[in-house]
Amino acid sequence: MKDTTIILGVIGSDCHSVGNSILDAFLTERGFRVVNLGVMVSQEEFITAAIEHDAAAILVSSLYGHAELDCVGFRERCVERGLEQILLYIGGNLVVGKPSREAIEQTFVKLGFDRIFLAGDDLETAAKRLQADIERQKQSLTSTETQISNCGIVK
Amino acid sequence: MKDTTIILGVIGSDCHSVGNSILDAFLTERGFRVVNLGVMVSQEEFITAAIEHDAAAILVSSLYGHAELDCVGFRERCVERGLEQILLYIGGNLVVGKPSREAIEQTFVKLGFDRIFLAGDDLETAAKRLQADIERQKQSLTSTETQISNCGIVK
Amino acid sequence: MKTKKNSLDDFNKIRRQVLQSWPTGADVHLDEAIAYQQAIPDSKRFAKAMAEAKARNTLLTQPRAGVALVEEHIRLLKYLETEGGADLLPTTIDAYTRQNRYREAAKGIEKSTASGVSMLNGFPAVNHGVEQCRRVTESLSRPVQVRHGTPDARLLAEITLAGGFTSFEGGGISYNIPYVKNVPLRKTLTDWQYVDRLCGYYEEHGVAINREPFGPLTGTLVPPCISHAVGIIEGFLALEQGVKSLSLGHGQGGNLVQDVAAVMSLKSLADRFFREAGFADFELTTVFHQWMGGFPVDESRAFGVIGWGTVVACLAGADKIIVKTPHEAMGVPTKEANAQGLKATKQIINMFGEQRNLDIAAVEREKSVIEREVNCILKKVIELGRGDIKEGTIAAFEAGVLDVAFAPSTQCRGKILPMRDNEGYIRLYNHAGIPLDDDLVAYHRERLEQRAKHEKRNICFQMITDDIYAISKGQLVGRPR
Amino acid sequence: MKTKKNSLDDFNKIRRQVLQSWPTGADVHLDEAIAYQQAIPDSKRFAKAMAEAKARNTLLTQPRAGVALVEEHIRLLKYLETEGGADLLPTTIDAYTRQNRYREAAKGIEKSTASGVSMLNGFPAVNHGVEQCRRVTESLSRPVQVRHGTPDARLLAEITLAGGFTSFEGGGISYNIPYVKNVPLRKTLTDWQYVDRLCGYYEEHGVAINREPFGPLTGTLVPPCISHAVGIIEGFLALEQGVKSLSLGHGQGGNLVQDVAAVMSLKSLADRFFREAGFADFELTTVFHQWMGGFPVDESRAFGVIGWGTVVACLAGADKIIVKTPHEAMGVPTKEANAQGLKATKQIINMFGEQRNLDIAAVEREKSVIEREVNCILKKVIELGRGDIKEGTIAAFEAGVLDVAFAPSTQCRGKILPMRDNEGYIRLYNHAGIPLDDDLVAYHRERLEQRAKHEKRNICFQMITDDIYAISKGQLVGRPR
Ligand code: B12
Ligand code: B12
Repeated sequence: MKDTTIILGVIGSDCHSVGNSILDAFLTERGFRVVNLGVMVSQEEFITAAIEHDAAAILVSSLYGHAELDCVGFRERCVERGLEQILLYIGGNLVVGKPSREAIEQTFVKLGFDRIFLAGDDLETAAKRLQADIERQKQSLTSTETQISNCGIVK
Repeated sequence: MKDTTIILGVIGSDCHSVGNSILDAFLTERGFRVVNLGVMVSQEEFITAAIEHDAAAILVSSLYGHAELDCVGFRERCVERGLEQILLYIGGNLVVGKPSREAIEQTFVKLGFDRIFLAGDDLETAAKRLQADIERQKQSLTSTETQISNCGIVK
Repeated sequence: MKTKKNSLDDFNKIRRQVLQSWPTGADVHLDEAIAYQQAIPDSKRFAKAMAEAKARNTLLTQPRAGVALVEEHIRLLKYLETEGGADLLPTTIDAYTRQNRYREAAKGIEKSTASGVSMLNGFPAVNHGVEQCRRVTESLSRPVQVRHGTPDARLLAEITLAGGFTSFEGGGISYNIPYVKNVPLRKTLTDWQYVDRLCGYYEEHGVAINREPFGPLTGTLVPPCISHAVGIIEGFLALEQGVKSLSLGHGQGGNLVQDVAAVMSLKSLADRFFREAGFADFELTTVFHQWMGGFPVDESRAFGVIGWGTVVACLAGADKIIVKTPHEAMGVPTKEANAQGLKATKQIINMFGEQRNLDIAAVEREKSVIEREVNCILKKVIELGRGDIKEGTIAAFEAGVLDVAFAPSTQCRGKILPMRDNEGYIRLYNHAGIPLDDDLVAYHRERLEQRAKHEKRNICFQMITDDIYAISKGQLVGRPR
Repeated sequence: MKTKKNSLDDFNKIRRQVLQSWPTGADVHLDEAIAYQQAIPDSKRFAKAMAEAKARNTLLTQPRAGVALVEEHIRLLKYLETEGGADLLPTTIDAYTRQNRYREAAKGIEKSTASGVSMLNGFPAVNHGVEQCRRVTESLSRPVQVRHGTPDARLLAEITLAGGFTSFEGGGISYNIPYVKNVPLRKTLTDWQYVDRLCGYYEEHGVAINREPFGPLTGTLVPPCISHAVGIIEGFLALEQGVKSLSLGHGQGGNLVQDVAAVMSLKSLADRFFREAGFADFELTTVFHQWMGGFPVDESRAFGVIGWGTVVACLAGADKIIVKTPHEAMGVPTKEANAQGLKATKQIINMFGEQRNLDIAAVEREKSVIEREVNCILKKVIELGRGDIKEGTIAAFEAGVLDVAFAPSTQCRGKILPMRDNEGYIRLYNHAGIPLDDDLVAYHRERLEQRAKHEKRNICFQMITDDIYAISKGQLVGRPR
């Protein structure tokens, strides 16, 4: 994983910085090269950083409840700028209020995210999935098949 | 109400004495002549006291959850011993657990109780209903009609 | 002070009758039972857990729970052990068994089997018998205690101890006065000497059985000096019969300082008393009961009450806390509600961590008040018994030297009038026969006068009524509307 | 120390620009607004409620709440007022408005109207404008405060004060450092002088507006000396501009003694500081925030946290408590969950009744530690500003004399390393630029060494991570697994 770069940041006008520091430290320890954009990161900043660092994944955090509004068109913009294959993860307190996991997953799968994590989910599992997803991504990139069925939701 | 006697007691093997003292004091203050049999009162003791004191109503308490077991055949025994008209009230924590009010009411209406009160119900309302029920009872006794439709449940 | 251990001959004579009082008694074989108990691992020994809690200065959680059928009961306790994270487990006994009405309990079991829901408010251990009790205790990994309220618990003790339970709650006073209407105190004290002798017998054979007098009594406005006196007496009676692991309880009164002072003084008073009586080889621990009076119906408010009690138990440095549930006001809790109470409690205990034991000036003051009060009473009890504490206790209740308010029993006078003072301390307005020194009586009176003045009303019975409703209405002191 | 009140001319010059920054600004007419505010009854004046709470030694409850649409917002606050029994009401502002991104807030309102659920995490007061704000405040019977996190809150203040709100939270430091990434402190301090001048202007015209600096900062391991220093500075800056009703806050740290000492010392320190600076005519009250860090997901455990915070606030003698909910860890609470938090809190406050204010030896010790620490810092701030506290603050942050850990802002160094000692007190492992006397530094270090020794590990960053997770895992001190 040493050579695998991932982009980390808190999207939108969100100022919750504590979880971001924790995630940075955690993923770095797990061997990822973490480029941490901190809080209040725009879609453009995420994408530019991903291109610049040839990143395998973008890990979006959103704690303050505006994730849905902030993420509209994110996947499309990635594609526009040539990041067809990039893994999009999102985690945090993703909506305003406390709806069911299913409803939240539906919303963010529609928005093009590959995996969705909610408050209280285990980070260890998340890191493992990330690693596995990246491996698979790499293999499929070297194969000729296109990648569609890869997207999955954490259950 | 001064001349209206009511029988009070906690049925079965139930030892909860605090509510019983409170009820005694409360109803006495409201003008009823209260014959308080205390805790751990059997069906027989209730009925004997009602006959002896020519009571208008028997107020059964049950806190400990065994009310249903303790009250089987209570109405029938009243009828057997000539208390066809006596009002039967019951209150407290009537079942084991926390089922719906509706379920509890159904059970105790079937057992022949005229009114049912649960933890948290207002005593003031209970006293007023008791008074009204007794009035109605007296009137109907002086009239020739038989009394059937009188039974009602507190909503 | 005289101490008097029952002879084994006498014990065995009565024992035969006890075991014959219901068919399941025939399955108890003491030697086999002791061998069985000896094989129970330390991790499931109640006495061990209590001693460790004390040594590590932590607070163990214990719920109340019991249903009619064995399978359901096991499922319930397992749930509380895993989901609820209970440190210690209970088996609460149903009210028919408590009255030795095994026939009615049998009906309850039948009805429960038929309807699929528990129609009993507890586990009818006697009806189920030794083997089924063993199934229960073997299914669990934490220590399990019998919690009940049984005036004559001799057969229950025989069956449950043979069944692998390692702790037994109750006592001749605390399972009489608050629990029954008309059982002579002499009888319950004697019957509990039997129970204690049985526990002592196990102890003599290397099997530690924890004994816990029921501290809170009626759970309603009990001044600490009274429940302390009762607890110390019952503890003494247990030690006499060879019990070595003893847990004394205090039911939350509601004033932080008084409650803290109560737990602290309970410990020191009992310890001194037992030592002065010549006992040395015992392990004394304390139990704090979350609010034992009427609970608010609203579940959020109930959580508030649970949280508040937990904080006090932590500050007081108790070793075990008996946990209530958000369903308390309504009925026997579901296993989920029971786990909720445990989790809220545990969260606070854990957040408290090391910061235990409160030490403030007022605590000292109240501590010495309680200590002096208890000394007044015990001196009198001993005097009345001419040194025999059992006799003294009987005489003391007769004379009102020991008295409990709101109790259903004819065995106490019920003449004292306790109420809260302006800060929520429980005081005596009428101390009736309780032999308090004049200045202590004056102290109580003075504190109550302060409240009366504050509330602009004379001291009256209404205050007590108000106090009784207060907590469920979200207050400590029952103020006039 | 110099004090400097902004001139009315300067104020009015800026004012025009502020009101033009979004269309709804045009509806604010200061004279009319003052007349409107003057007509608001005392029962709905925040300043009045706070002063009374202090005089009566009670603790008022206030939730957090705000949704996108006016009707729903009113319904929400009414529910909290009736069902929840909140003493004081909030209007929490959404995160776009906090960033002055009114266009995005407008989109959020649209989407919310379309979908029927609030898509904003608060009430977009600027977009709704003066009239709608008045509809909100007029629909309620308790005082309402604006709670937000807005670095440039000038237009928000204009609109909401004209809209009948009687209290305004925030400050140039506390609404910058924890809330934004890159806004110069000088700008936010200046913008907040405007807000304070506006409040002062109302005050000069007989309209008391309560002002409350945001005490908890990041809500995560904040040593009291730091948040106290910030609070006192912001308070001072408000008084300078004519504010008279001031509430200073403390976010629960988790150690009972430290929290109690913190609230007590906050009061005495601020009072002395303001008086020595020549202010006399002000009303100072204190606010306690229930645990501001990550909450446990489990609702029962959340209730535990809520209960624990409430007890501490009571013991500490705070005047207002900001109430959390069982949904805290998950998302903006439903109105039902919000009321649950309020009810659990209220239950405890009420049970506490008169028994407020804890007085123990350790409290005295910690009080004097905090007092000395704050004095060290403030002396330096004043020195750096050569008597001008605003300049001194800017310089102090630049120099790391004031520092906040885990803050997103580039305006502070983030070099200090706070962690819990063995008893859960928050200490500084690395005090970086904070100018503490050597013996205080040594005291912190020594306490942390105790923990390290206890945990059999060296002091390390992992401890901080562990501490951050601890409460949501049901502990105070993050122990090694
Ligand atoms: C204090 C208490 C005790 C004390 C009682 C001391 C005493 N002698 O009184 C002790 C500790 C001894 C005790 C023992 C037991 N208790 Co208990 N106890 C309580 C508790 C906490 C408070 C009761 C109380 O005093 N309330 C205050 C008074 C003023 O209110 P009240 O009793 O409800 O009475 C009022 C109303 O109900 C109403 N009312 C009552 N009857 C009637 C009748 C009519 C006609 C009307 C109109 C109104 C009315 O008016 C009364 C006055 O306001 C309740 C739970 C609660 N409520 O919070 C449990 C509770 C009643 N106990 C319970 C149980 C199960 C027991 C035990 C079996 C032990 C156990 N398993 O835990 C034993 C019973 C043994 C026995 N033989 O009866 C359960 C009952 C469960 C159920 N129904 O599903 C409860 C609900 C607790 C629970 N949630 O598990 N208990
Ligand atoms: C501390 C805090 C604050 C502090 C933040 C200080 C700071 N600069 O960090 C302050 C007080 C300033 C604050 C402000 C606000 N907050 Co806030 N805050 C919290 C609180 C209590 C704790 C957050 C925290 O630090 N947790 C500890 C860290 C370690 O956990 P974490 O942040 O959840 O991050 C972890 C996981 O989520 C996960 N994760 C996160 N992202 C990702 C991404 C991936 C890919 C993966 C795998 C995992 C992952 O891993 C992280 C590390 O373990 C939470 C509630 C809670 N959680 O208890 C509310 C909370 C997040 N805040 C909330 C809100 C609404 C706000 C405000 C809008 C004000 C308001 N209305 O109350 C403002 C936001 C202003 C803005 N512009 O952002 C809401 C969000 C509501 C929602 N989503 O429905 C919450 C949930 C509270 C609530 N229930 O209402 N807040």
